[in-house]
Amino acid sequence: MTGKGRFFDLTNGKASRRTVLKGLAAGAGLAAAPGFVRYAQAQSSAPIKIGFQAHRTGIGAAYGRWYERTTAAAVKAINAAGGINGRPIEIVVEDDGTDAARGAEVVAKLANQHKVDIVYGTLFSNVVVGSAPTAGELKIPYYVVSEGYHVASGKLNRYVFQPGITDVRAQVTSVAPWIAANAGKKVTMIFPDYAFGYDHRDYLPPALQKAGAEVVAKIAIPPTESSFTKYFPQIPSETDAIYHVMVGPAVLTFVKELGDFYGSSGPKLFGFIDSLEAVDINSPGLEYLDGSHFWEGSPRYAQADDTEAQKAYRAAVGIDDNGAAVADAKDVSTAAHMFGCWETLYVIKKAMEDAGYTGPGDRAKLVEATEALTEFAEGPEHPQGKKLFNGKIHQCFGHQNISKLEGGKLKVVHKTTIEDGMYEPEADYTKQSL
Amino acid sequence: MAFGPHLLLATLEGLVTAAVLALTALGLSLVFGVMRIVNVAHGEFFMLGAVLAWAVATTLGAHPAIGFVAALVVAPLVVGAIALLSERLVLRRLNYDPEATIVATIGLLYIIQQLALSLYGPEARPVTPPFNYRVLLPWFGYSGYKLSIIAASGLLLVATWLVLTRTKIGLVMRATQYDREMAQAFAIPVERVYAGVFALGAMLAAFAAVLIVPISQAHYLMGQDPLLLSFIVVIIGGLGSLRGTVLAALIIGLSDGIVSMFFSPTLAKLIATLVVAMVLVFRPQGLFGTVAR
Amino acid sequence: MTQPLLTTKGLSRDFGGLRAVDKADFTLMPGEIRAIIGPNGAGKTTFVSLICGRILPSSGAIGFNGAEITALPAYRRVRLGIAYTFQVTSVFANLSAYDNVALSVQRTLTDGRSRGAVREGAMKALEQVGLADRAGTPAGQLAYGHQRLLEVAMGLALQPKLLILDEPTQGLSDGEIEGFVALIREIAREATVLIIEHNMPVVMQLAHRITVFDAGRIIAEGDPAEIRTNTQVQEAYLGAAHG
Amino acid sequence: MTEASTARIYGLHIAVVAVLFALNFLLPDYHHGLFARILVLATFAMGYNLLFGYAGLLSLGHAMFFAAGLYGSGLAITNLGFGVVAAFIAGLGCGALLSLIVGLLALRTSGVAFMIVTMMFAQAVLLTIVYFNQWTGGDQGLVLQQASRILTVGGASFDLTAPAVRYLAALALFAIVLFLTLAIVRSRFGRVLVAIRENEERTRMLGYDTFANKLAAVVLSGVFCAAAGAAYALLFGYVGSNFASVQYSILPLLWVLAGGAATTLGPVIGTLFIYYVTDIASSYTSAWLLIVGVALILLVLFAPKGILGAVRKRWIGWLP
Repeated sequence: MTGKGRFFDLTNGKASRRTVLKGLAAGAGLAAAPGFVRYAQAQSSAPIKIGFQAHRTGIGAAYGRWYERTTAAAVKAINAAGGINGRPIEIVVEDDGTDAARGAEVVAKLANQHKVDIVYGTLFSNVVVGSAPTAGELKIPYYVVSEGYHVASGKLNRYVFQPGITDVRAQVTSVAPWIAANAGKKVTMIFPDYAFGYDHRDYLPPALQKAGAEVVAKIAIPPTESSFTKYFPQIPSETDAIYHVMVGPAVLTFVKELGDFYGSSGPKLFGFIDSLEAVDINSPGLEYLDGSHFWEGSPRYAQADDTEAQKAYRAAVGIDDNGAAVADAKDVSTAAHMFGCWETLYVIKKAMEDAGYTGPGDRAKLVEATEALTEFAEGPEHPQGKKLFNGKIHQCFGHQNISKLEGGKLKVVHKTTIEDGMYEPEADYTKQSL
Repeated sequence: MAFGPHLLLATLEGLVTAAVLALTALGLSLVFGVMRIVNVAHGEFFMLGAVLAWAVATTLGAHPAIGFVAALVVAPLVVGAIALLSERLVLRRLNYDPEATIVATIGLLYIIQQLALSLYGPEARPVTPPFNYRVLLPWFGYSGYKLSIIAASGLLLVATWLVLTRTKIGLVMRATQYDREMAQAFAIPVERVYAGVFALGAMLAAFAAVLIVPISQAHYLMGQDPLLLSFIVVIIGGLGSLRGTVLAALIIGLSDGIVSMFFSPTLAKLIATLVVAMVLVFRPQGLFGTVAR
Repeated sequence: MTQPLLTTKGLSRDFGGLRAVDKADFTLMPGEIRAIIGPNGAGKTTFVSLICGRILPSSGAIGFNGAEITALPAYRRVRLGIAYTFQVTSVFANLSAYDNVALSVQRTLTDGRSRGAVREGAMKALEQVGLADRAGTPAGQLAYGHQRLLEVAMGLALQPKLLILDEPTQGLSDGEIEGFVALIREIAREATVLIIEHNMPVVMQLAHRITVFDAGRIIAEGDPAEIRTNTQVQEAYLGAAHG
Repeated sequence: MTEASTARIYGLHIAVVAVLFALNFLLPDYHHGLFARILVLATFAMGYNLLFGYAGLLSLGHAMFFAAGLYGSGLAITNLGFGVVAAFIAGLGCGALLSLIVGLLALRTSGVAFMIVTMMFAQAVLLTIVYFNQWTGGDQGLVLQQASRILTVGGASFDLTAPAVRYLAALALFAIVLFLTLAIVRSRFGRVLVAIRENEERTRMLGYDTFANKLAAVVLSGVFCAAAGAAYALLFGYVGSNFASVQYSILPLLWVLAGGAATTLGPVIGTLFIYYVTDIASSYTSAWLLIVGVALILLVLFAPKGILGAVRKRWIGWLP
C-alpha cells in the first residue's frame, strides 16, 4: 500500500493545521466579525485553492478513493507544468460521507472556512443535488464529476458545471443504436430504484425506439436489496437482451444469481460498468458475464490502439494494463469515470486562464469563461477523447466505448460518435443572474 | 413464467431469506433476551465475520472449501474475542444501562466500521463458495449452495436449541434471562454469564456471516440491514423464544418472497414491510406470547 | 335502605387454565371499612384488581354507585371514585413527594378537566398523612414507611368514594402500624375503605365486616366476631398453612 | 415550584436564546451557516426529546416525521406552487397527520416493540418516497429554487437564502419550540408524561388515560419534528430521501442522549457537541468515524446521563 494518497494526506494535514491556527487566532482576538475574516488572497504566487468534496466514507468510498488518486495525479501534472496562471493548485479535501446533507455543509465549509476558490469533484448525484443550492447561494463555482443528468436538466443553478464527463442521458442515447443492432430488439431493463437508475429508465426507451427496438419490461430494484432471484421471473420470456445497471455492493450477487437462474440459455447481456467499477472483473461469481458487453466511459484495460495521451494518463494515475493499481493488482480502479476528474481540472485551468482569474472576486468571470468554452481537443489534457461543451446547460459530450468481456479482459468493440449522444438542450443557465 | 414455478421460486427464495434471517437473529435474540440490551453494533460483528472470512480465504489461497472451513472456525473466534473485549471495557462499566448501552454500541459501530474501511477498504469482495452446484429444474436453475444454507441454518438452530434446553450452560442462561436478581441469589455469576452471552451472540453473527458471504459479499457497510431485520425477527418471535424466532423469520422471508410475485419490487418491499409492522401492532406480545419489554 | 356502593355478581377470572376468582358475589355498603382476608394465592389481589379495572373479568358483572362498570377502563373507574393503592410500593421514585400527590389532584385536557387548586389539594393530602414537611423530597429517598404513607396520600388526594388498600401495613414497624390504623379510621369518615390485610390484629381493630377468600371463592363473610369463630375459615388458614 | 426557580429557569432560557441571537453577529461565515443548520436539527432533537426523554417512548422512526415536514413543504412548493408560509403549514399538517396515524397504531405496543414498529413505519415512508420518485426525485431529491424561498409578510419580503435571514429564521423556530417544550414539561401534561415514563400502570391508576396522553405526546413530538423538516426544506433548499433513512432516526436519539435526555437544553447541546466533534475530527483525519466512536464511548462512560444530565446531577439541580 505504499505511496497511495500520500500526496493528499500531506496536503490535507497542512491545510488543517493552518485552519486551526487561523481559528485560534480569530477566537483569541474576537474581532471575528464576519467582515474582518474576509481577506483576499491577493499575492500572485499564492496557491489556487480547490476544495475537493470527496466520498471518503459511506457508500461511495470505493469511487472516492480513486477520484482522490486521479485528482492528485492531475494536480501534480498541472503544478509541474507551472500551475494555473503561474500559481500552483492546492487541494483541500473534505469528506462528505456520501451524504447529501453533509455534502451541503462541506461546500459551505470549503467556501467559508477553507476559503477555497472553487469546489470540485463530487460523484454521487444525491450529494450533487443536495449541495448545489449551497454552492448557488454562496456563489461559488461547483464543478462536479457525477455523470448524472442533473446539471444538464436545468434543475440546479448557474454555478454548477459538469465539464469533464458525459451525462447518463447522452451515454444511454449514444449506445442505444448499437444495442438495437447487436444485442436484440426486445430489451428488459434491470436498474436500481434510485436516481442513477431513473436516468436510464427515462432515456433508454425513447432512444431504443428510435433505433427500432423496444423495452419490454422495466424492473426497478429497491435500494438495499441483497438478493434478486425472486425478481427474475418478471423478465419476459421474449426478451432478447437484458440491460443491467445494478450499482452497489450487491452486483456480484446479482450476476451470480442471474447465472444460476439462466445457465447458458439466457438472453444477451448489456451492462453499464458502473456496477463493476473497483471490482475485479475476474472475481468468482462473475463468470456468467463472459462474452457480454459493457458501456465504458474510458476503458479499464489498456487497448491496442491507445493514444500516447491515454498511456501517459494511465502512467500518471498509476494504473497498470489491467486497470488496477500498479502497486497492488487487487486494487481495481474506477477507470470508466475517474478520468473525468483529470479532465475537469484541466477545464478549470483553461477557464481560469481565460477569465484571468485572480481570486474569489473573479468567480462570476470564471462562470462566464467556463460557459464560453465549446470544445476540448483530445490530448494529454483530455486523454479520454474529444469533447464538445454546451455552455447553456453546463454539460460536456464525448465519445462512449462499448467493450466486450472476453478472456478475462474488456476489449473495446465500438466507439460512439459525440453526435450519437447529443439531445435537444432543455435549459439555459446563462439566463440566470450571477 | 407460469404461476406454479414462479411460486416455487418465490418460496425457495423466501426460505433462503428466512434461513439467513433466523441465523443472524439468533445471536441477537440471545443478547437481547438474556441481557435486555439493544446492541446496535450487532450488525458490525456480522460484517466483521464476513470481512474476516474474506481475509482468511484469501490468505490461505487454498481450495475454496478449505478456506471456507478455516473461515468458519477463525472468524467467529476473532469476533467473539473482540466482543468480549468491548463487553469488559465498556458495557460492564455501564452496568448494562439500556440507554447508555445504545450510545456506547453506536460508538462501537462507528469504530468497527472505520477500522474495516481503513484496513479492508471500501470495495465489496466475494468469497468463493465451498462448492458450486447448479440445481437444474425444468423451469429455472437454482444455486445448490443457497439450498445448503437452509440446511446449515436448520442444523445451527437445532444445536442452539439443544444447548439452551439440555445443558447446564443453557439453564444458567435461561435463569439469568428470567430474573437477574434471582439468578444472583442462586449464586449464578451473572457478570460472567453476560460476558459469555455477549461473546456468543457476536460469534453466532460472525458464523452466520461466513455462511452467507459466498452468496452476498463482504462490504464494510453490510451490517445495517441484517441488524434491523434481526430486531424485527426477535421482537415478532417473542423474546428468548427460539421457536418464535424461526417462525418470525419464516413469515418475513416468505412474505418478502411471495409478495414480490405480485407487485413491482419497491412496492412489494413496501407492502411486505407494512404487513410485518401490522403483525407486530396487532400481536404486540409476539407470536409466542412472551411480552417484549 | 341505602344503595350499596359496590356490587359484584358472578365475577370470575381465569389465567390460562387457572381460575383465580370464581363466581364472586360481593356487596359493599357506603361508609364501611371492609377487610378481605385469606391465605396466599386465594385470589384477593385479583379480586380487587377486577374491581379497579387493572384486569378485566372473564365473566360476571361489577356495579359501582348504581352504574355498570364491568367494561370500563381503569382510568375511568378512578375518575368515578375508585382509588387503588398498590401492594408493592409504587410511588414515582424520581419525583418529589409533592409531585406524586399533585398527580392525583390535577387532571389535564386529555383527562376530562383542567381546573382546581392543585397545590391546596396536594398539601392537604400530605398533611393528612403527616408528610407535609417532606413535600420537596424525592419519593425514592423517603423511608419505607413514609413511602407507604405517600402511597395512601396519593389515593386520598383522588378524593375517592372507595379506597382500596392492598396490604398497606406490610413491612411497617409496630409504631407505624398504630399511626396507620388511626389514619384509616379518619379516612373512613369520608370514604368507604376496602382493605386486604394479613395482619389480624389490624383487621380486627379496623374492619366493620370481613370477607374471607379461599381458592378464588368467597367462603365466609361477617363481622370480626363471627369470622373469628368460623370453622371453615380456620380450616382454610390451617389447611393453607400445612399445604 | 417556587416563584424564584421559575424566574431562574425562564431567565436561563432567555439568556440562551439571547446568546444565540448575539452569535448571529459574531460567528464567522462557516460557523454561522453551520449554526443555522444545527438550530434546525436541534429543533428536530427537541421534538424527539419530548417523546423519548419526557414520555419515555423510544422511537427509532422519527426520521419519518422530519421527512413528512420536509416533503410536505417541499412538494407543496414544487408541485402546488405554495408560498413559504403555506408550505410550512402544509409540512406541519403532514407531520400531524402522519404522527396521529403512527401513534394510533404503534402505541398499541410498548418498549422494544414500539421501537421496532416505529422503525418499520419509517422504512415504509422511505420506500413510499422512493416508489413515488416521479414526484419526489427518489434518493436524489429535489432542489427548491431560490426564487421560491422568499418569505413575504405584509409588505416586507425576506430572502431565506440570505445567511442572516436564514440564521434568524432558524433561531426563531428553535426559540419557539424551546419555550413550547419548556411550557409543556412544566405543565400538568408534562408532569403526566413524566409519570407515564416512570410508571405507566401507576399513572393509569391515578385516573389518567395514558393512551391519550401518549398519543398527544407522539403528535406534538411529530409536529415539532415536522416543523424542523419543513424549515430545513425552506431554509436549505434541498429535499431528499436520505432524511427519511434510519440514520436520521438514530441521529436525534444520539443528540438527545449526548446532551441529556429529559432536559430542555440537552438536545441543542448534544447536537452542537456531535456536530462539532464530527466536523473537527473530519478535518484532521479521514478516519473521523473512529474519533466520533471513541468520543461517544467516553461520553457515556463518564457522563452516562448526557452532558446536561451530568451538570444537573453535580451542580445545577434545578435545570428543567
